[in-house]
Amino acid sequence: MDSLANKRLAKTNYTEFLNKYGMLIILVLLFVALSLKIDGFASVRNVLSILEQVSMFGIIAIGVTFAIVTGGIDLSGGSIVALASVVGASIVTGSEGYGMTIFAFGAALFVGSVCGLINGSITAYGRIPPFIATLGMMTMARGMAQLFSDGRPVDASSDAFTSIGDGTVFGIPGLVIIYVLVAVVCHVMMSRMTFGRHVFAIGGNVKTARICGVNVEITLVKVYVLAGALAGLAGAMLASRAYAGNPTFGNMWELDAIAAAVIGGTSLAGGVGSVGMCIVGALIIGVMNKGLNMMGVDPYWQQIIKGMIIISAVLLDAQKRKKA
Amino acid sequence: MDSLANKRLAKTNYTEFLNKYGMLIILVLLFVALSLKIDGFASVRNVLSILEQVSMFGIIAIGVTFAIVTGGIDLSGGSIVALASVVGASIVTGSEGYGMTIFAFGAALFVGSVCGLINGSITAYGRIPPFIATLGMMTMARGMAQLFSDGRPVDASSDAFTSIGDGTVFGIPGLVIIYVLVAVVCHVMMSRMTFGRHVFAIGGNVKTARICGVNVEITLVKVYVLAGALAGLAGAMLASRAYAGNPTFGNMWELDAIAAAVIGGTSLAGGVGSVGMCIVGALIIGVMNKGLNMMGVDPYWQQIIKGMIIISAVLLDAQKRKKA
Amino acid sequence: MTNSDSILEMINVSKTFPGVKALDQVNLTIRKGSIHALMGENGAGKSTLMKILYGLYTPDEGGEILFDGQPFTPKVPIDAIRTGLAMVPQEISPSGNLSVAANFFLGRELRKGFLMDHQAMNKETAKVLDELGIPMKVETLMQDVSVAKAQLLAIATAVSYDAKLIIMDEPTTALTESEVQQLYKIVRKVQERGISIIYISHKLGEVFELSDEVSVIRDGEYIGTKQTSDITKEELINMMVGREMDEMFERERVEIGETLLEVNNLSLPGKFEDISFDVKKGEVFGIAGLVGAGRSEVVEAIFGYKAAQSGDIYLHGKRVEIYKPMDAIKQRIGFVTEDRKLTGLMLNMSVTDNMIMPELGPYIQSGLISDELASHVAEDMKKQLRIKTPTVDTIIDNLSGGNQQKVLIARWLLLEPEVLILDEPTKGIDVGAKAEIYKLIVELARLGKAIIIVSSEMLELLSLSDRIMVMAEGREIGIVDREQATQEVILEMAAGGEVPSEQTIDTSDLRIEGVA
Amino acid sequence: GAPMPSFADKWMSYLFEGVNEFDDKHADVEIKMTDANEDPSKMLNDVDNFIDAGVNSLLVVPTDVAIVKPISKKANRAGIPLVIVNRLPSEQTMRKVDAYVGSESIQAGIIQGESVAGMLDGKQGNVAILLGALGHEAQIQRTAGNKQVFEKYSNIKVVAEQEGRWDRAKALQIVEDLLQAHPEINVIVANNDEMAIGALLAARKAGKTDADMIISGVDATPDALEYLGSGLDSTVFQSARGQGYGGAEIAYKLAMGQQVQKMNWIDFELVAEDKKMEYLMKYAAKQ
Ligand SMILES: Nc1ncnc2c1ncn2[C@@H]1O[C@H](COP(=O)(O)OP(=O)(O)OP(=O)(O)O)[C@@H](O)[C@H]1O
Ligand SMILES: Nc1ncnc2c1ncn2[C@@H]1O[C@H](COP(=O)(O)OP(=O)(O)OP(=O)(O)O)[C@@H](O)[C@H]1O
Ligand SMILES: [Mg+2]
Ligand SMILES: [Mg+2]
Repeated sequence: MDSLANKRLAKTNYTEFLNKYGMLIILVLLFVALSLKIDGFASVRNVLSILEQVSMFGIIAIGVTFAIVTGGIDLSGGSIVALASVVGASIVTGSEGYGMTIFAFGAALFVGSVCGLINGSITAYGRIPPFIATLGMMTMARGMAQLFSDGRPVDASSDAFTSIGDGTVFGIPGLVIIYVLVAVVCHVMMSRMTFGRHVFAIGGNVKTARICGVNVEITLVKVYVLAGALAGLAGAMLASRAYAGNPTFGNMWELDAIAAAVIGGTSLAGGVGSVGMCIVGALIIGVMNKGLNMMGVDPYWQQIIKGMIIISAVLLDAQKRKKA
Repeated sequence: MDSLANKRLAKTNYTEFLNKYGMLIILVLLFVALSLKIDGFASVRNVLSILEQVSMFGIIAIGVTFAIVTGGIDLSGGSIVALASVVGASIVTGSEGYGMTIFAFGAALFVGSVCGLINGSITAYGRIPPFIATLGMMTMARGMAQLFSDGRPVDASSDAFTSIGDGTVFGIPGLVIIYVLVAVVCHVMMSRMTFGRHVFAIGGNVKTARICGVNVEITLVKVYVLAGALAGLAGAMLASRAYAGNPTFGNMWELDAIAAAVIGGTSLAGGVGSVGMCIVGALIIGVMNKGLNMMGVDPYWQQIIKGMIIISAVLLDAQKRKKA
Repeated sequence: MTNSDSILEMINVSKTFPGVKALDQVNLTIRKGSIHALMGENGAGKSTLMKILYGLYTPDEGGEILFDGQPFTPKVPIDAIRTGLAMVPQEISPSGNLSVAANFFLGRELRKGFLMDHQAMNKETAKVLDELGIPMKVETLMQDVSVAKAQLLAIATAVSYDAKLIIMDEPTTALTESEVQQLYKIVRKVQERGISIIYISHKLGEVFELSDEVSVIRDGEYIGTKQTSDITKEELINMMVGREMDEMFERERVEIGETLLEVNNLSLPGKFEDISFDVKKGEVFGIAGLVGAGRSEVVEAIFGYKAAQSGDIYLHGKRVEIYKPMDAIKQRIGFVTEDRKLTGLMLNMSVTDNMIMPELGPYIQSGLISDELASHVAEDMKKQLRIKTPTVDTIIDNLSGGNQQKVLIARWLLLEPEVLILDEPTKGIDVGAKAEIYKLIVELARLGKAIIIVSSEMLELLSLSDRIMVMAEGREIGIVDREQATQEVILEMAAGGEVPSEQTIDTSDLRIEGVA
Repeated sequence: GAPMPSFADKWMSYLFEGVNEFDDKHADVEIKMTDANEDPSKMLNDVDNFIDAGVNSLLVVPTDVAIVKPISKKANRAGIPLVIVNRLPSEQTMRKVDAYVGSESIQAGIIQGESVAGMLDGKQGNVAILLGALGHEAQIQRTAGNKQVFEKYSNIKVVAEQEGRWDRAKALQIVEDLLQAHPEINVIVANNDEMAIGALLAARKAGKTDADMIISGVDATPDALEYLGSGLDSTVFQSARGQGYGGAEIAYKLAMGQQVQKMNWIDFELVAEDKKMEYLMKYAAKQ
């Protein structure tokens, strides 16, 4: 009887472990497999480079995770990146010094937040599905980016500004540092702050949340503002990395971001998700991209393989849980 | 008492009417407004032209509506269009006669169905969210289209084949006739056949559906096969209209299709939707595109205005219902 | 006219939904420190009235609400909470991925600086639960908590608000007898603190046990308020239904024929083991047991919803293979599940669509479903079961809980089943409707159908069943015949407790409740 | 390593062929290409990846000219020679680039504009311009070239500009709408051939004959050549193969440490109906 209970406990722990870390295992396996195949894949330099490449859409994915946990979605991230990048670049171009750089990042965040505010207000107060609200914003923000930049790339040549995308601190690229900072802050927000709690409650059951006195509307607005601000930040980061803002930036990033969140285990039905797993999801995509490129896989095949890996990862994860 | 009852009845009818036909009213208003602004907008020729332009993504939207009603989604439509268009074009190129044309359409439908079968099986049996399954397919089908065509347009010059996109029957363009046929068949399937009822049941409550004896898995597979086949058909139609297949075709159409479905009143939560309203949704998008183009609105502004119209339409609809 | 004696006064409150006048000029006064029962048939408007108080619905113009002598117009639940109102809603659905403590503190989380104070919240939750005698680990995820515990938690949560008035909307539908007793204790404890309680229930026993006053609404209209001590059960039923009715249902007996369904050694390890019984034509077969005894699992297995691992099922003496619900439906087995929301309703579909789903064949004319025919049939059912709905095309979500249940029963009646399984068929159903459902069951029996009823209501089982199988912890304890299974015999078996109370049958600690 | 902007672009596919041809002809060369999907950020990732993979030289067709700057920085830092193909970066940036192969996009627009002006021969021209995906360098430069020419002629008026996203189907739809709204349009200038073909299909649909309309594209793709004379009036040839092959050759030389010329111009050529066969043969010869 006792041993039975123990076995059961062990099984529960095992299941829980797979549930929680299944995707992490898949990430590790993927990384190991690629390291065996490709020389120098398992180097610090390469890992940092993956992190750097992931950082921008990874940050968007964190914002999207919040939206998905409430049971919503945010499709406007990629377009906000474009808008924020041209706004940020136009502020900084030709200037020197960190003042303008900070101003440019601030402006990018601001622009993103405003887009998010619109998304959130329409969703929360207008009661229209976030899919549509953010789809509309996706089109609008892209249009505004083009309008603002007259459809052309905007030069962002300012040493201070580009040093953020180029520079390193103790060997760690600036963008990676920003990513880590954002992740930590958002993780705390999601798991340790009232706001995060309410985000989960809304996704779990919005009626119950309301009855418990959660201000559903304001929380939703905050979520979309956060998602927008993070996309804006990603836009500024990209501009600093690419030495320019461009209205074509961020094309389809929203889908990559959503994929990262869902691969990480965020449920599109809402109520389930975490920043940590969203990072794992983003890394799976990043490692895969890097590996396929370094192996020199034919780009047509790359897309096919990418699609298959995404599906297999989620499938494997689902299967594992079912069995356990 | 009696008059009160009458009043109540009247109010119910009014609300129900708005509920059902709110979007239709918005479509009519939009059309009237544009007709006043643009000479020749309210002509048979123009209406047919709108219908023709709408027909292809409108057909995809019908398939997507089925998927959304089950509580799922289909993001792969646009890529399947690309794949089917190059496959269809490659079959027909250089050939004459209707035999090859029919074969090409059949092949396009078949390719689409196979993609849909994969989507459906993964979703139904693998239990992974359709968002991810079809996102993966979106990437894969596009890759396959490029692989198949070596990234180039495939000429589809066959008079028989292109006559379908070019020709008219009693003045009605061939594509419009296909659209109408598909709509009628799908409408009957959805509203008058067991399959359709099961689709609604799954979206309404999948557990209940199962208890009521619905074979959930097979129904889901059928839904995605249907959606894939319709996207394949749209691909063949586009190839016949454009005299070529192209792996770049159908870019972002999936989003337009989903927007059409949702604007038409299909609920992303599942269980609610209709083919008729999906057509209304598609027409709102079509009328808007046509109007903006004919007015020669600056392309940057077009995107902004499009986003705003989509949001306003859904917002207006939501508001009207709330008030009533 | 403010009455310093009353905590809440509702004057001429009305609420109109599209097509329904849910409340019509209702007046209700709740005295300070009293337990006030609110009764009425399904769809009478009880929940609607409470939702207005909680800011979930806006009442029509013209009415007035006074809380503690002050005008009270809550727009959102927070307003109500701040004013001193707390509610246990009728259908609780907590956030499954949050812990017990998180649900407990939802909307009023404790903080330390910017961060939530998990420790303090856990401690505080544990303290409150402990005080109220609810054994629960505060860090368990809500999805792993049973419905009964969740219900108790909701009550504990409401109590822990610093409220002057607590509304409990059918708090006992998911509870067993022992937990009901616990609830009584909690309610009385709360009353001692001078807090008023509005207690909504369909169970007369509870009302007489607990309340000081009882108000009745019928069809959205206020009927009256009485001191509970001044009124008899019969009078109360009369007020509710508007006609004379017996509390106990006396069923007529029908002829019992040959064996129709036979279950042999049905097992699903971990859930139930070696269940064997048979049901004859015209027989009503009851299954009794505690919540969690595995009764639902057994009937789910018979229906093929969760297939059994071993064992055989025979119909008309022939072995049948049932792996999925479709197999059962083909054998004309019907199944009213116990959880309306989870496995019963398709919430955003019409009443008609909800009814006809299991078998669409009869509505197909020349290959297509005829909506007219379906509506027609649904209309008949609506009349037959007295389902209160504006039309059969109404979205089922807008029906009151009891009426939703009737639609679900109608669903399986339409299948014209040989065997009908009903799992808690009268959960949340009013006295009048219950009697109607009982009549229907007997009518089906007369037609030679076999009926299986799983129920936690002892009176229901006793008055309906020809035989009762008792289960505990997934095992079959025994089958009791009708002759022995009168209330008295079972009470005797259970060593002479009173109704309502807990009895013990056999050596197991099986308890059967008997609340009317 | 050769990061490429888009594999979905037809013209580019001929450029790739040029690159591959060089690859095939030289046993000691291995060229890997990647697809940035017109996403500059993706292109930067690809560059990083190639540098990490230790390539000997970089052959880049940038998604836009602004992106060359960070690419050059990365290449310089890693000490890898960098060859830019097709899209000309600013002078300042060019200082950090080892070689350029290609042509000035604006030239294509100018040649195209002049050919239209020539065909109009003083008649009134009402022009619709079909733009490629907004923000792409070819879209910007070609359109600028067109406008430069049209401004000089008083008989030419630009009536409409719309975004055809390089796409035949999209262009088809737009031109349908434009011809409905502005029946006076008699000239359509497209940023690429695919859109020009879409335009001519739409014109046919609208019942316009070849004589009514002047339609001009850029690229001289085989498809376009087929239509030349039967609707399409002119296109501009930019030797994709030449650029690809030339670029690869220079990158190879650089990797070998040889000296190369910094600016390598490959000129545009106007293709009208008279040269149709000549160009078709060019493609046929290489099959
Ligand atoms: N959101 C709504 N829209 C339309 N009608 C509604 C809505 N909510 C409730 N109703 C109607 O209002 C009436 C009163 O419903 P209510 O839920 O208050 O009944 P109840 O007395 O609580 O019944 P029960 O005992 O079954 O819970 C019913 O006829 C119901 O159909
Ligand atoms: N989803 C689940 N996950 C884990 N355990 C479950 C689940 N559902 C039921 N159980 C457990 O299975 C056992 C049998 O439950 P079941 O619902 O069949 O009991 P029951 O006798 O029908 O009680 P009730 O009157 O509540 O329906 C119980 O121990 C219960 O806790
Ligand atoms: Mg109620
Ligand atoms: Mg049960």
